[in-house]
Amino acid sequence: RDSIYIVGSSTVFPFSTAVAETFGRTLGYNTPKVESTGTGGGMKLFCAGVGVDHPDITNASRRMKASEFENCQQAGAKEITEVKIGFDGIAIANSKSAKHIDLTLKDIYLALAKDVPDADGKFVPNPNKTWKDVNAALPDAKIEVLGPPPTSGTRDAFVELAMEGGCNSFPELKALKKSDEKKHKAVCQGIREDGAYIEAGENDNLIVQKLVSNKNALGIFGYSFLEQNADKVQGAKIDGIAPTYDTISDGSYPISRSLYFYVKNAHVATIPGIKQFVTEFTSDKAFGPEGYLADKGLIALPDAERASVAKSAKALTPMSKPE
Amino acid sequence: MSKPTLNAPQAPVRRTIDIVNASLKRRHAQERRFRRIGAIAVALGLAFVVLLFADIVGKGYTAFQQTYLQLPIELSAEKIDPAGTREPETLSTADYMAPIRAALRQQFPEVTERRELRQLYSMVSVGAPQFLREQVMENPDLIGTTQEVWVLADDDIDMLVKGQIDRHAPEESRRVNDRMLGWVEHLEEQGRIEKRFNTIFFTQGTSREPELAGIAGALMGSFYTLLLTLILSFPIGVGAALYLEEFAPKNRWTDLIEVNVNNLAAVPSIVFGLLGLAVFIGFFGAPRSTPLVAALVMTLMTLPTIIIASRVALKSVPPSIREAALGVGASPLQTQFHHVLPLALPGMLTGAIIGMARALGETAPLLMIGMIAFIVDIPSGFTDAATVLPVQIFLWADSPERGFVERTSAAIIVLLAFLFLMNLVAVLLRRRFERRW
Amino acid sequence: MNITVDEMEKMTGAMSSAELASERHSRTTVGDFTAADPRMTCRNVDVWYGSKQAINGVSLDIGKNEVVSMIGPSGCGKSTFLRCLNRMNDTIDGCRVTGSIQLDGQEIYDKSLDPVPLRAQVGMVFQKPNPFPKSIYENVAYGPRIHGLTNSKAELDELVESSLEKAGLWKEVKDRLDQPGTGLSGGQQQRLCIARTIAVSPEVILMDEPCSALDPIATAIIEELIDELRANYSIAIVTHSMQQAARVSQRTAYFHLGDLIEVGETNQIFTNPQHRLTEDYITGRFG
Amino acid sequence: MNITVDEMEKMTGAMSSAELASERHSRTTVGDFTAADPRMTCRNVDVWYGSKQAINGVSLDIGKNEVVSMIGPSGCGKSTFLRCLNRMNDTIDGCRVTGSIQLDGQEIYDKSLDPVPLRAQVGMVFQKPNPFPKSIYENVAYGPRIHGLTNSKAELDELVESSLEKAGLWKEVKDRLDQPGTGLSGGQQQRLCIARTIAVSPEVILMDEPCSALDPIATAIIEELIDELRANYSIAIVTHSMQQAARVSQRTAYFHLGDLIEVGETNQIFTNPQHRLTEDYITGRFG
Amino acid sequence: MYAWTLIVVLLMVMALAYHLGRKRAIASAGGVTQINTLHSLPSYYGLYAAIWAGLPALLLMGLWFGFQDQIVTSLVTANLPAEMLDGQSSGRVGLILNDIKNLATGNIVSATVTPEVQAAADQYARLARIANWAMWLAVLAVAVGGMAYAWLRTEPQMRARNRVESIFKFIMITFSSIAILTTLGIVLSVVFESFRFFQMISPLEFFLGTNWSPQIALRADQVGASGAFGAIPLFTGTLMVSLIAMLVAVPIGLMSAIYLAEYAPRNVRSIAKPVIEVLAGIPTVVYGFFAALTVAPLIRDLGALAGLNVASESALAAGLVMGIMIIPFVSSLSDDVINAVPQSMRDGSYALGATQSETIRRVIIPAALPGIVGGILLAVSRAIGETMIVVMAAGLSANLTANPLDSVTTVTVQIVTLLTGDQEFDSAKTLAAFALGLTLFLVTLVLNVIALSIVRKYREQYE
Ligand SMILES: Nc1ncnc2c1ncn2[C@@H]1O[C@H](COP(=O)(O)OP(=O)(O)OP(=O)(O)O)[C@@H](O)[C@H]1O
Ligand SMILES: Nc1ncnc2c1ncn2[C@@H]1O[C@H](COP(=O)(O)OP(=O)(O)OP(=O)(O)O)[C@@H](O)[C@H]1O
Ligand SMILES: [Mg+2]
Ligand SMILES: [Mg+2]
Ligand SMILES: O=P([O-])([O-])[O-]
Repeated sequence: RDSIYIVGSSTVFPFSTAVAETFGRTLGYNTPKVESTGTGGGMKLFCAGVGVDHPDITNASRRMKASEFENCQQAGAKEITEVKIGFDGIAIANSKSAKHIDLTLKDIYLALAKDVPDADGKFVPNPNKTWKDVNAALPDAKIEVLGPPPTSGTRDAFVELAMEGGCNSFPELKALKKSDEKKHKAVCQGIREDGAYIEAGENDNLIVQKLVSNKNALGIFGYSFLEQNADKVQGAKIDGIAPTYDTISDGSYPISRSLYFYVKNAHVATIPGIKQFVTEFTSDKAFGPEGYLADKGLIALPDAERASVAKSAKALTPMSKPE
Repeated sequence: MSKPTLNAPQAPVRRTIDIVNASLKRRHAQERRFRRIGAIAVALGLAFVVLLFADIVGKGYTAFQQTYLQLPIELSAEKIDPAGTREPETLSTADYMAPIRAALRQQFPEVTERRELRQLYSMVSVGAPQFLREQVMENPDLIGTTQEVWVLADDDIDMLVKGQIDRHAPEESRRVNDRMLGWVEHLEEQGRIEKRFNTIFFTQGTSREPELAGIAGALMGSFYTLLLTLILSFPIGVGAALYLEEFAPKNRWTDLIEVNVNNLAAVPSIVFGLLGLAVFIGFFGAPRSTPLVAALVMTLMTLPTIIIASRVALKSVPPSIREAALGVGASPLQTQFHHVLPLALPGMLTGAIIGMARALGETAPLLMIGMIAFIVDIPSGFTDAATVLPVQIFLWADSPERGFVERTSAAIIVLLAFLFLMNLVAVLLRRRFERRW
Repeated sequence: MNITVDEMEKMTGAMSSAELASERHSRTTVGDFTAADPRMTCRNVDVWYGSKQAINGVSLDIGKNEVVSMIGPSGCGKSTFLRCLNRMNDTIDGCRVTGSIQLDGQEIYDKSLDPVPLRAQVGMVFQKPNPFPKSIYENVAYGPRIHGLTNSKAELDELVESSLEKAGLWKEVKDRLDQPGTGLSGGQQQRLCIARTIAVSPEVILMDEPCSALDPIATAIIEELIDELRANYSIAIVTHSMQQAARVSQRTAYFHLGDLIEVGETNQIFTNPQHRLTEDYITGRFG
Repeated sequence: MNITVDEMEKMTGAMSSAELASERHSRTTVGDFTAADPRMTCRNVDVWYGSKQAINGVSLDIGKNEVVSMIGPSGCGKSTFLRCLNRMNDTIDGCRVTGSIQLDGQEIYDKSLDPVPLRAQVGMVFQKPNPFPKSIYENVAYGPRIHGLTNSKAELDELVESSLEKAGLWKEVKDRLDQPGTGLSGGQQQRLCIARTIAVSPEVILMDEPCSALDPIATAIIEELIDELRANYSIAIVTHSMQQAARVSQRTAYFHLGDLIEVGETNQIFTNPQHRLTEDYITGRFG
Repeated sequence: MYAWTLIVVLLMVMALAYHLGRKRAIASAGGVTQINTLHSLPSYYGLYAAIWAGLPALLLMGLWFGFQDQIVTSLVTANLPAEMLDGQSSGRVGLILNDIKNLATGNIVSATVTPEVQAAADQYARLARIANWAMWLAVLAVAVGGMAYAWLRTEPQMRARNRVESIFKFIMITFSSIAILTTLGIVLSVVFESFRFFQMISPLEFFLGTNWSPQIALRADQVGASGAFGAIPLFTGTLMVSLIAMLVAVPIGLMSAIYLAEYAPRNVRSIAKPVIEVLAGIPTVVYGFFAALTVAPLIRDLGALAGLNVASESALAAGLVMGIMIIPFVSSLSDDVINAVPQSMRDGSYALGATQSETIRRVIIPAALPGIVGGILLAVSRAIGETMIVVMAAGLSANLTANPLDSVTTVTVQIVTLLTGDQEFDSAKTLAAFALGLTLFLVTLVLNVIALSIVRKYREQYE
């Protein structure tokens, strides 16, 4: 094998492929083969072993889990370099021809949670039918949210950030986290299954287009799609913050997550170009705020963090076991 | 002769013809209705094709053109070939982006601020230097001159020029801001912007840049996959059908096989992907993401279709033909190959057409065997990593860039053209063999 | 009763094309082709298969309550002519019919004429038995059903039984009416097709060698049937058995290579043929 | 020559099942079913279609250089029996054959026997003409081709011509050898099938009503052919024409409802039948 | 590249063998005029020789390709200095060898080239070259040997046709068994996982439960859905979507088949048929977009006009579009069989005074029924197995409903979603996909058995 083999997250796929292409075009190496397998699938392939048949790099839209790290260790992939490449914002948007809508995390939680606390704090199946039921300030429209299915990393992130965030706006629920973490998760992260939340497949373009033809619906998808389709859909402000490059980058926009890739150090010496690929990826002209990945919708890390990431990536510093 | 009345039936109370005539109006109405329903059905079928086509072509035809910017580019000898050796090595490693950028700056001297300059540079594609390099390498005499060169525009500019981005939309909901719009309009006034036939689309592999993305890799991938699928599945399918229908003893065991084959047709395609992953890649160690494995999976998937269609076709050949051949001492195999197969061939080809069409359009099982991958290089064999048209379409359809929307449709057009070509061959064959007896 | 090779040579020699050409002048029909009370009248009927002419200007009537038999060497156009009479030739690609064929004074090749009632009126038994791939019962019940000839299941059962009975098949098949008609022996299939045709009581019946696969007993039953049907209907029958023609028909037409050579009273044709070709044919048989 | 309805009633009545049962004791074959110099010997052949028995324990020989004719009412099992002789019944679903059938002492239903050379040796003309949907030429040339009987195109042409000639079809089709065999008239198709069969020179020929669609002249030609073939080969012919049986065959077998009732010298059978059923059948015809 | 030339050479050897075998047969018979003393036609002797020349050689070549690299690699490995391999896992060794191979074939290499590696690469290149030559020699030797064998065995009594035909028959049997093997493979690959699934989730819940929400947490820190595994809504969803699809496809498909085969002029038929067949080949993504963006909103708007409450994802939209997709399965196959019904059947019916439509409905369709049912079965199968359209147009939520205007999901959609995301083979979630697969397999099996017996019952064999 004479080319790098990359697997993993479909969210990172557009960025990884952009680097792969530039890498192939400018550095004279063969263009890496990038497979979109989803974060979990990628981890599984990546941690299956060392050797020509196994991938060199896996992309992830979340950190590697301790269990996955263990798997890697057992399969002989002892040294793994973790590279954080930037942020991905998750936008909640509706059609441009509909009224602009501003939400709080609490609204989101109340609109989409499976069970919500009623007036006396008891959990009842979510009774809210319209946005007005959720919050009197919101329009009297049916709750209809198109979002990714549970298999997608976007969904994981949405649940963790938006739903749990909204959940924690209830003090008693926030307290629950300390006392009974499991229960807290269950009540905060469960998404209703009664049709108000529509699992629309993993194609974000489809969600965008469905929004165009359905004015009532809201959609949940990655920031890059919002940016590309700014003439068709508008992002809702969350807690008063609009999803823009700057707000996501500085962390004020609440629903954003980090993206990573992982390198199998054992392959670096024997598969041509891995080091150069990592260098290319972590160069400012790629993942910097002015870099070509920014054009593709990646939101760059803050300068300082970027520099340190680039440094340890170049050195291929192995990660320690994640907690 | 005996007396005619002896056993004569009671003469019908009414003549048949009266009864017939009485019902004729109703029956003719029925006939007309039936016929009209048939015509409507065909028309509907055709209308669906036309509708889908119009939809796809309407969205995709613009992708066959690509926007270029004309820039006076100074190919200074010092920059490109300082030693003046004209060695290909030097020429190919030279920086061609610089002269393009210089030309842009020269067009818009007022732009100096760094951020603005970046925007200005972003008007040409990152792939533009590559084409300039090719031109120079082909004709090294250009070095040292200033040439009016058509360089590839960035996808945003392309979208703008093609009207996919609304120039009158408010700036914040437009990917091209007012400043860039001004530059574009300036260039347009000078006649320096032109849409040309998009050769890149047909000659290049995929890319993350819409303007550089081509279908050639996926097309070749599909070609290899389908070629191998056809080579494998048609003979195997026909052979199996022949055996099951004509040779195998008719017993529970063959009934089981028949049910089994029918049932395989209902197995979701992704399960074939699972099987391929486990057997071909896992067990036999065939290389992942290759037309070879894809073709093997597709073969398993299309076999039931071909077997069923072929059996149906064999069944409809009248037994007297077989008897006639056997009667002059032809062996069963000769009977089949000389007489039955030619008569059944149209039906078998139908099976092949439908099976191949499905194999050409299928994505799900390929997800399992690693074909949903970013592969730039155009495959040149069955064991090169490749992707195929529907997967390419699937990937492009999921890309955020606006430029991929039309390219997705264009790729579908190419796929359909491929399909038509395939059908055409089969249809010509089918027509040769079709007859009534 | 045997004929020698020499005799045969002579016979076939008589038909060699050179000689035929010289006889061309005499190939206009001999005898009176009209019937006193015609149901069907054909005038100058030509039939082409593609560019090949299979029938040359044949004129012939089929009278009320009469049986007309058509005889002639194999390939002379008997079936072709018969198929013209209920427009069955419509279904053959490239088959063209010109001239006038009338049923009760109505031109049947008229554009406006509906072949459906025509064929209900002019029934046909084909040369090759072609039972439907259905049960025996359904084969016979098919016609009455589509025309709505019966009003109840019982009536239909009765009609099926009587039709099979008339065709001499009832005894053989009454226990297996629900079995496929295609699983019958050749002669049984032929009788099934006859039963199927008479079940709709057509007024003109065209029979193309209805007894070719039948043994003498079954043949006798069919001939009896024909005789009986004649009381009400008109029948045209193609046969290779001159005895049969003599037994069942009132008039006989002799065809030769697409021409209607001679037509007349059956007795007269067989005892005193006018045309040399007719005579050759008949004596070839009887000689 | 006509039979009355009454007589017919009697005849068919004679076959009614009750009476048949009482006659069962007499249904063992009358006459000598062996041949002096047999090519094919059948012993106790039973044939079932599914659960229905179509042939009951028939024993019959076909001798060298002889023509055996098989007669009997429609549906009595003649075709079924004939088809056993070259294992054509193998192609019918649910058809079972037991007993012994030998060709030159070799059991043809032996598991190890290859039916292909058997069928090349024992040719068959089917009851319903079944030309291939190919050209006339190809229809005849097919057999010689697969058996490699000729060495050159010229030889093959010659063989095709002579086969068609012998079947009396050459004159009619020589100008259109390249046209489909399915576009011929019924009788022409039948002769084409005969030509196709004799083109491979089988040593035993089974003919199922080969002349049923033929006019007397064509029939004479085929009978002549049969006579000629007899010099070298053995022939079994099914026919409904007793005259034909009398003309062409040396021995005759009379079948009735699956039983071989009587077999013997043709002369003797037709002049002095031993069994009442045979007599009924023959006199029914001649009476 | 070399493999192709070798195959071409092999084909030429086979052609030669054919020619020689044929000639030899003729000669052994004593010349062209004597070939009727041969058991079979000379061309069968030729074929026999060609098979002997080609088949073993091809087999050998296949084996060689399978093992050459392994053997050469192990030779090279054996020669590598021990310290390079000490304590290395096999994967690691593979990587080192990969580097050596890259060097040997002139590809880019990863790191600095040590002398040992260089030496190994040289050795690899040399061995590969030798092996390549050896393969040529061996394959051609076997080919010629096979040819010689056939040549020696050629004699007039040899039953060449039977031998060739047995080989063909054997090949055909092999082909037929592929279907069985595939089934076996599928069953084997789902049955164990299903078994484990049913150990976790009671079959009772699975088969009778009406609540489907399988996305339970895979990881400790994840929160999934409620984790209900009642498969009934999936099967009803599958049923509904397939039913709607069949309601579209069968009438349109069958009627257009009838029209094209019986009414339309020949040239209309020859154009319309392949054009309609294109419907089967349009990628499902396209249909998915069409269903989700054109049909579904249309239905919703129409429903709104009629005062109905229509979900924006509806079974109806998915079913309708799926129906369009499978039209050709019904129409083309039916068209072929209808066309194959002998003309004499039509003649028989017309002669009784039946109209064309009566003939079609009462004679031709019944006669063509086995084929039509075959086509319909294929179409049903395709409908059951389709995923993309449903994912895009009908959503993923498992509603137990009989209302086609509601959103539903299907078995295959769930299988795909469960298998393409994060998987964990000891979680009921992933295993559920296998249980679904197995159940679907069995259900369709039963349906097929029923269909087969129905077809048997109504089968009408012409002639
Ligand atoms: N394929 C079949 N399946 C079931 N029964 C059959 C089949 N073929 C023939 N039979 C039955 O077997 C019996 C003998 O048929 P066979 O064809 O041998 O008669 P046959 O003597 O040739 O009559 P014919 O003179 O009418 O041709 C008949 O009762 C017939 O109905
Ligand atoms: N479908 C056809 N296409 C072309 N030629 C045909 C077709 N049918 C018949 N012919 C030719 O037309 C001529 C007359 O055929 P027809 O079937 O009318 O003869 P026939 O008198 O019925 O003969 P037979 O007694 O053998 O049935 C023959 O030469 C025949 O070859
Ligand atoms: Mg005729
Ligand atoms: Mg018979
Ligand atoms: O592919 P994911 O980023 O959704 O895991």
